[in-house]
Amino acid sequence: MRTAWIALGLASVFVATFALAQGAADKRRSGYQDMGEALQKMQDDDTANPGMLFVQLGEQLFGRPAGAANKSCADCHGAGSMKGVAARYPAIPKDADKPVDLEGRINLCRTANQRAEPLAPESRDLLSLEAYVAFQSRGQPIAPPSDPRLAPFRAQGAEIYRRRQGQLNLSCAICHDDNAGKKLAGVTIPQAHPTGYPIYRLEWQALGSLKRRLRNCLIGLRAEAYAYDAPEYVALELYLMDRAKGMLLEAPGVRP
Amino acid sequence: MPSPPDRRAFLAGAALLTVLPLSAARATPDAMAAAIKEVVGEGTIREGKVKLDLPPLVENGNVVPLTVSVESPMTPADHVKAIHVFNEKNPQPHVFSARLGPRNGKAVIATRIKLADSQKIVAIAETSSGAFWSASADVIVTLAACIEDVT
Amino acid sequence: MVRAGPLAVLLALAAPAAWAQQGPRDVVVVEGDAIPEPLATRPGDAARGRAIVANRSVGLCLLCHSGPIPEERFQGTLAPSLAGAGARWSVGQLRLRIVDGARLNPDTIMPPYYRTTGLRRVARTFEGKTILTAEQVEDVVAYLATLKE
Amino acid sequence: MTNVLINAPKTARPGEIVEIKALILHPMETGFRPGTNGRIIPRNIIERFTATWNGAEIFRMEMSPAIAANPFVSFFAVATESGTIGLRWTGDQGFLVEEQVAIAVG
Repeated sequence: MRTAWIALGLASVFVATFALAQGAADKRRSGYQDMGEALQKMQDDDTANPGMLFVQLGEQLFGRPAGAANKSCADCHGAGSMKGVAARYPAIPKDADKPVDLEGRINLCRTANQRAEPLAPESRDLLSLEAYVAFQSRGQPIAPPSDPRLAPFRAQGAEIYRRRQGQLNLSCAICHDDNAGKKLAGVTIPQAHPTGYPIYRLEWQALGSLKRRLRNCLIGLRAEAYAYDAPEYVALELYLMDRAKGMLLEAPGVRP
Repeated sequence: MPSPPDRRAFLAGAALLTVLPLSAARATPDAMAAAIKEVVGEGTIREGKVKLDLPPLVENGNVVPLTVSVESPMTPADHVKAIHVFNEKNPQPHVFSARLGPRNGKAVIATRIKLADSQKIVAIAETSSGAFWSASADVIVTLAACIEDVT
Repeated sequence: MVRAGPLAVLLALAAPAAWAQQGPRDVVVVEGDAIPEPLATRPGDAARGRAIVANRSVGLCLLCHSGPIPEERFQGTLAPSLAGAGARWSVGQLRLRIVDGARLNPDTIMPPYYRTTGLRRVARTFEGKTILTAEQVEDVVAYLATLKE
Repeated sequence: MTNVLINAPKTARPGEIVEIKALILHPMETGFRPGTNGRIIPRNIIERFTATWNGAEIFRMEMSPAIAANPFVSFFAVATESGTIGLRWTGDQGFLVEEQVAIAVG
């Protein structure tokens, strides 16, 4: 069984690389490409992108001592050392046996190394730290780890993605695979590649995580959203990042 | 020390502008005309000299980029004193008033506004000689499909 | 596919109290690809049906479909236009397609508007409730039946 | 914690027209929206943004609730002499934020 998972993992790596090598044949699109020019400009201009307010806050938090250890993130992680980190999460941290996403990783650092309380989901501090870390991977290709232990979690994510849910009996795949590019009311359905997280979503008028976005979709389906700490989100994030492998990170993204 | 989630900021995102209660005051073309009259008084408004840039179709009315540019030498003798922007369907017709002068060099300002619905936006420039120039633009606001609001 | 010929199907519906008083149908008879009998005793009203179809949080129809409702901008392109629905389908056929399109095509993306079984993780607010009430289904059917072209 | 992002050139030639852009963290709660409890969330907006160059006012903007959350403003200024550009936001609930950036003109 284990061998089978590894074989499957290798196969998907090959397919993804092949798709990238094809260049123009890669039909994947970032949600950025589906936005109007005004919003693209808002994201591109760091002096106008509201997400940059949070990157700046995150940078300040990164250097501020916290917890019983009275250590800051910067005490262990030097300037620029977070480059590439956001491109490979979720991942299984050292000495752990299950994957965490970037927010989970930040909170692990807080509890284990700073000996501080974890930051609340979607709190400004957590999102700002995440934005600051993700910003350092901007322009880098999404590079999920090849860790074979991730395969069953990814498979679980893929299963949730294709599972019909809620009163409307729809799945993620029905909209974002089968009908991407069509109009749901006036809105172009994106392919759901997590290239810009955390994103400044105009509907929220705030920065938010991929989890918050996934919850939006579940609520739209009239399905019961998972709790913020549910492993289902990490599984979905693993699957989505693998699906977007090789696409470039844009954090902090702006989306309608 | 963890900081609590910013509940207000979170809630701010949880409902849309489009769910404004019907009982709330709502600007109308008439209310907009009245608000403009308050600024312009008996002055005459002419079309021209002002350029109002807004995307014709916006994906979300919560954050709509807007730029107003006015042709003016911006000298002490001849400059734009103020730029006013109005809308006809938000709860209030007034959006903002910017005060300028020769120290600005050019009469160009940009900001981001909220639009509760598809509507007309009007920008009026007031010059140092007391003249009023205007431009207007129609903006279509796409209705959000998947919203977070749970009822 | 549903085979031709009368076929009685029990749609187990947890009927909210509001309809219990109006005598809801918890037995819906499917014949061929249609539900010939109305779900509600009150006859459908096309004007009310049009309002339901146009309402993006009640009928939800225009999120995916377009239709001859010109005052509603930004209609969907995921599903066929509703124009001509009344010419393509009989009243009974329309009714089954709204009640539970999956009976005709298990892969349909059309949500089941009058079914509460076989769904996963339904949000607590909507648990045991159908998307539309029996009366609303009849109103929508009455409206769609008027769309002859 | 700085909740303001200011973009202005650090140097300019005398007489050059420079662009100044500013973003500030603020909910711009309109006072027209009901909260989850159905009651109207009280208005909480920035009412006024003022810019000074070495203390002299060069730009001012009076804002209504229709300004988007986390307000963004861009305007221009003639670089007259070296010194500081001061930006000030005031609003409901005693909101007051002041920031300064230095500019060398020569």
